[in-house]
Amino acid sequence: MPRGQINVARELEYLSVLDEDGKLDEEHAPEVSDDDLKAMHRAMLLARRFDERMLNLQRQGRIGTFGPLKGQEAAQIGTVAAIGDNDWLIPSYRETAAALWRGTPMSGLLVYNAGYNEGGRIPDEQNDTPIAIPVGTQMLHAVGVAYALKYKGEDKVAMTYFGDGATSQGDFHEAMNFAAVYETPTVFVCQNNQYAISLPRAKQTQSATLAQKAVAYGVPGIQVDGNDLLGVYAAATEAVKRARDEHRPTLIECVTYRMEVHTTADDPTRYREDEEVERWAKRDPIDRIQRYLKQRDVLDDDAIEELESELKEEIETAWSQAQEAIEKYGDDPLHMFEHLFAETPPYLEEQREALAKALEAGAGKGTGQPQANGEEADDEEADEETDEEAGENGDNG
Amino acid sequence: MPRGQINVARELEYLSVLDEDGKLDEEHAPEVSDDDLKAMHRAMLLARRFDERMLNLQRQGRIGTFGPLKGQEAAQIGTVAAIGDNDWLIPSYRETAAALWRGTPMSGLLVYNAGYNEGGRIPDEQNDTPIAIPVGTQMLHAVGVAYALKYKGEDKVAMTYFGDGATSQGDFHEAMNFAAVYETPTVFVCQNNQYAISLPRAKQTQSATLAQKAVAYGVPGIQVDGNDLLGVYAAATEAVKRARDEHRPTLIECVTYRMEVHTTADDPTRYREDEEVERWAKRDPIDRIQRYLKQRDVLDDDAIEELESELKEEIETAWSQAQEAIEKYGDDPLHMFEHLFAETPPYLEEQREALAKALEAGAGKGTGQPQANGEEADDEEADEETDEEAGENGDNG
Amino acid sequence: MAKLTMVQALNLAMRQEMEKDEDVVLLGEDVGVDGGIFRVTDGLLEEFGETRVIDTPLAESAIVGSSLGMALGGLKPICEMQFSGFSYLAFHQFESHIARYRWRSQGRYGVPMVARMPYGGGVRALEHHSESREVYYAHTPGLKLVIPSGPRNARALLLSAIRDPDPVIFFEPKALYRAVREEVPDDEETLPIGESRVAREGDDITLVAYGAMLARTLQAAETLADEDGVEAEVIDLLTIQPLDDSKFSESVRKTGRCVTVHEAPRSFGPAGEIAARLMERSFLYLEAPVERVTGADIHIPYFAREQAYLPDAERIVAAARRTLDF
Amino acid sequence: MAKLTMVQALNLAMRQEMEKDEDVVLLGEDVGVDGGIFRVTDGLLEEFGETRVIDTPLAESAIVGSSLGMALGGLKPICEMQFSGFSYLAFHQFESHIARYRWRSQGRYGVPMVARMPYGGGVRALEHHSESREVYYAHTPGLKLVIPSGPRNARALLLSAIRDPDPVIFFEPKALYRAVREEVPDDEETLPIGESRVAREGDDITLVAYGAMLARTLQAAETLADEDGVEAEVIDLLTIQPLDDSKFSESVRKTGRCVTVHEAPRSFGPAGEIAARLMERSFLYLEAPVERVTGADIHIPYFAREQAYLPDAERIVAAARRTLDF
Ligand SMILES: Cc1ncc(C[n+]2csc(CCOP(=O)(O)OP(=O)(O)O)c2C)c(N)n1
Ligand SMILES: Cc1ncc(C[n+]2csc(CCOP(=O)(O)OP(=O)(O)O)c2C)c(N)n1
Ligand SMILES: [Mg+2]
Ligand SMILES: [Mg+2]
Repeated sequence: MPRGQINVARELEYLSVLDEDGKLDEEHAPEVSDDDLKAMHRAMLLARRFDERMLNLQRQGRIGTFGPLKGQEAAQIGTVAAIGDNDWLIPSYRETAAALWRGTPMSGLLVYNAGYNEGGRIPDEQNDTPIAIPVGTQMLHAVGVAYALKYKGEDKVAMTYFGDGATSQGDFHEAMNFAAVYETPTVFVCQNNQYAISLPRAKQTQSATLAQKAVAYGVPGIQVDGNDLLGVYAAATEAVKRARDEHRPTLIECVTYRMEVHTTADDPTRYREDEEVERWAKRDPIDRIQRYLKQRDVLDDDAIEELESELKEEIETAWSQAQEAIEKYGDDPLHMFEHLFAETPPYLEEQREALAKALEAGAGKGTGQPQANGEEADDEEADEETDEEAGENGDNG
Repeated sequence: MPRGQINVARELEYLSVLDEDGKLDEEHAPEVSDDDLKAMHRAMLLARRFDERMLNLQRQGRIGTFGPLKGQEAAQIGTVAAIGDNDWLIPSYRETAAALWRGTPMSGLLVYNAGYNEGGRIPDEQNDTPIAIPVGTQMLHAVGVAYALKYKGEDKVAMTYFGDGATSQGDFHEAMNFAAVYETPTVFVCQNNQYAISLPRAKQTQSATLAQKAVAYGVPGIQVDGNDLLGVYAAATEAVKRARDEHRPTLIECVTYRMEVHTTADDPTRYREDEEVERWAKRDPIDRIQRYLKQRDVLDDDAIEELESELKEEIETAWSQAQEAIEKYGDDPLHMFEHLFAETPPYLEEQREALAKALEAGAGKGTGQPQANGEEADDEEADEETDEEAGENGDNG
Repeated sequence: MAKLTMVQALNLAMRQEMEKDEDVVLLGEDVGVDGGIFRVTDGLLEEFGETRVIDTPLAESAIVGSSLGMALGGLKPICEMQFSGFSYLAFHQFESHIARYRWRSQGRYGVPMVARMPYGGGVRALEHHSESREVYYAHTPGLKLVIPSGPRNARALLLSAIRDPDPVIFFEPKALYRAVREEVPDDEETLPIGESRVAREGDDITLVAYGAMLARTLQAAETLADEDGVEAEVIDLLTIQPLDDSKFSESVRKTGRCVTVHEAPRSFGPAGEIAARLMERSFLYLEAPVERVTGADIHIPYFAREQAYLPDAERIVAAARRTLDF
Repeated sequence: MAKLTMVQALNLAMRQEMEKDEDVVLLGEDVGVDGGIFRVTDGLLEEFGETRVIDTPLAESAIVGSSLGMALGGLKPICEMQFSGFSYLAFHQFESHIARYRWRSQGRYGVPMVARMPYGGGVRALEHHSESREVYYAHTPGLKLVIPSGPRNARALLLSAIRDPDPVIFFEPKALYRAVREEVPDDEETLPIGESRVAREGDDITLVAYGAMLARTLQAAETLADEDGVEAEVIDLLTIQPLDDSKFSESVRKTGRCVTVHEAPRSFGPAGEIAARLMERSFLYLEAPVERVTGADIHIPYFAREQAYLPDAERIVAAARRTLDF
């Protein structure tokens, strides 16, 4: 046949199990106990409440810029719940739900977001990597980790998270390709939350799905309803098994939605309609699984109410701990010299001492820096102010 | 349907028109006049002979390292012949055939390969970019050029070349994606010559074809027999038309073979069997089109003989011109300061003067540099020498 | 004439030039609908449409590499890196192509593009959002590197950068984006790339700074005047590459003493180059070693501690006093 | 003890450590079947198999980024960039991750990896194959940068680099790959990272060099001795970051005069840092400005002219004489 189609779709699928009307597809439902489902539901709710609390702390100026996860709880918990405690997690910067599931203390996250490096330390028993901010660059680390796991004959997998925007980065391409070529036990989880800051998914790439990018590497790809905990969990469980048993990577696209700002420095009204946000609110992943669990009598309103107050207390305890830590760390600016190298070399000791002296003498308060929105810039229009605030430190995250 | 296949193959095809046994597929044969075919055949033969001559000059130490194209003549001429004089060509470093077709003088290429920057200048009337050595990075330039062409309403396209190895680079991914998103008139030509230096195609990526990488960007992909001039020309003509009329990019994979060394610093016996090379020799693209043209009485042995001597003369004339130029340029080491900026700034003038003085006083001959394979290193085993020569300046290219 | 912030002044430079020159296009992440995450490109999409103000996919190398292509094709692209800390994803395009294209093509192709990027600390941002790595660009032959210090010179230098026939890296001190307002003339105004300026005159010591460090250095000069009766001359570099060494060398010939200031890490930082130039140009006038007030050889800490890391007037004053007492 | 070229010495370092330590793996383009394009990894695939000697797809960022991951997973990867001129495709992995991982994780994860790459001119190679851009790495906090000058110290430093708990960039002067042979002990030998050495003693002037420029500098010292009766002390830096400023500062306290030599472009190059350190450490001893013999602020020309670009003994001698005559 001198001309014909090349067939590549064999391993490219879509999946949805519990749809937004609460209809369950029995055939494709994952095997999962009620207790496990309760745990996942709890984790989703905790993440939501913690997120809300952080937003509120940020608005009070108690912590800095961060990227809320609201709306992505199923995408994160459905995937992270599919790996074991000894497996590896290589996140980007929005995976608060996954981090909490793994055991990262909320207090640590708060300390991190209050601008102290100490908060970035992952507890020793967790095989997680710290928050990675340069978009799309951390998946390569997951490939290397997975290579090492396989090399050492450890029966572990590496799961890595990234967004729809990240799929446009060259490093995404290189990571997928390396994972496929080396046959590493890596699971690639793309949380397609429809936006990369202001850029909608449709302008990020012309491919109809993100999942189909797997075709470029000869690996399986699956697009799953990312607000459907059961669907996500089913897809992730398969992918993890494939990684563990066959050392083959998978690309999972979780179709979800960022219901909040990109980061606390962002103003989404500039680029999306309220109506769209409302439409997605109806597909809220927590509502969906909650309805299902109530339907199945695994949960009821009382249990949820009790859970809510339990979570609230946990969060407030964490914030108290964080505040204590922050107070302590605040006294130690020279901590900035720690941990650059295994052993701090003499030239850095010298620089530390020099800075210590300067700080003692009164330096370190930014003397001479004109203040943002200070005297000279205060003749601003009122309506401009909001914008300026939004743009103050950029939509970083 | 809660689970199913995602169909993406609609625009993914393979193509072959004139097969290695000389069988023509009339249905898919491109429309092309005998004169045009003769011109393409001539260009292929010129490239082959020029390549041989360069190899021979390199072995004599008259020019430096370069990457021969032997075997890839159809892939290059079949594609470049599909664009017009005013279209743009953004090559990598092995596109000698395409460059000659476009009008780049052989003498310029020889001067370049003799180590003089002056040889890199593209004649003013040609919309070609200079040789790009960092693998996989130039396709982005083609996307930008194509954007500009479309922006200015010029009815032109940009064609860019790269190898199988280049498809693993992040920049390939980013270029394909940008081209698709911006709908630029770009034609991506991948010369899959089976190797990236020593790495065989099968280890470069796990995808069954390179063409299918187009699926990731929602653009058409086609895999064509790259030693089949007619097939390549047909695929390229279609892609150029799509670019011109619809502003849509295409990925063309030309399946071909590098019949020579990667570069003159390479020793292919380290990584491939003679038997494989012989097998591909039977698929020689020049033989194939020559047989076909003879069959159709467009060419005969006399005409070919005449052509051969014509080409030989052209090549020798070019070499004479190149030698003259080299002699002239050799007297002007300070030329190195030219063309960094539109206007040479004062600090560079100063540095130029300082160097001029130093050179006058006898500097610039590398005094003090231990000589490679010099006295101290000459107790080498004889059989090691070959390797060392091969490795002398790396397989650069 | 209006009192503008640096954000507004930069916006003005681009708007006016885009009105005049159709070949000027903008591209980058969120530069269109969102108006840039710092709002530097605010309103330009509305005015010039989406073929001229391009919201790109998230890929720095592509933004920079396709900008180069656009320049080859006859446009004058201004691309934005959201933060200089993300420009390294495109570093090979800068080093291996943009800095070399005119040279490689032996004058056939110029690359009249500008790469704008906010740099530096002081806005309580996250990791990668506060670095100063101007040396990477300053050390790369074929690139120019400009760092303004206020709204008015930012506007004038950006305009020059856009019109420059060669590639210009334009570092914007993000700490100054909205910190001050300054009168900026309505009519276009340019400043030559490659010229520093005397920001304050004085005979006793020379202070060299640029970007967000300039204000802190000027404050230090005031303190020295008030408390020590010492008149410092302050040089604002404005362009880092090509480095204008005439003004600070001359100044040191007068003062005999010099302190250089930058946020970038100390070792192999810009102050080293200044020290070397002073050796070469004003050695016999030096009465004391050139002191460096810089970031330490570490990463700038997360925001709670960034002010402790950044040079400030206190440290500059202390260094000046040491130098004066030498 | 055998007389080895630098290529063989580097090979020996890796082979011996791989025999001892299973966690050491190699990866890069053509490092396996081909034995590396300069044959530095020759024979290692045969000895250690393809899970330890990995021929990668063509993607520098992936090589470097996955090396980091391997290090997190408990391995000690040695990755090769085919030429330093292609390492910029991975520059963000170096700057934004490798240099920061221990710090970001607050000590939880170290990155015991080595990135080997040939750098510098002198082998008549093509564009991008002859650059010296050591500053990019030297200026990045969190990275160490080593540049050996001969077979024996190359072997000893590479061994130290492999064992270092932190990431080491290892620049190999490709002009020296096969230029000389030197006795290299069979038994393992290390040299501390961060220590320079006195390569030649002398009292009259200090010459500072490293990598391929060392031999040229030593030759210059011989010429100065023969023709001028001047005894130059030559310092071989060996490590660029952290820069050992003790030996050259001490030397200058003795000689009062100094010339620094590098192939890298002049502006914002390593010599600037050396000048600044000398100001700080030995100002009162300086009898003449520190002269710089360096590459110009241009790209190294194509190979026909590269020797005219590279500093050589003639230029070093001339600079030394100017400094002595100052
Ligand atoms: C390399 C890089 N470029 C730019 C940024 C600034 N930035 C932070 S998040 C973001 C959008 C990311 O979008 P996506 O990958 O979809 O993830 P999401 O934020 O939606 O979770 C951008 C552009 C960055 N952090 N890193
Ligand atoms: C970024 C980069 N990395 C490495 C090299 C060294 N190198 C030159 S050619 C080549 C292989 C390229 O393979 P392919 O893309 O298939 O093109 P081919 O040489 O086969 O035409 C390599 C690794 C380079 N030039 N650029
Ligand atoms: Mg997103
Ligand atoms: Mg190839």
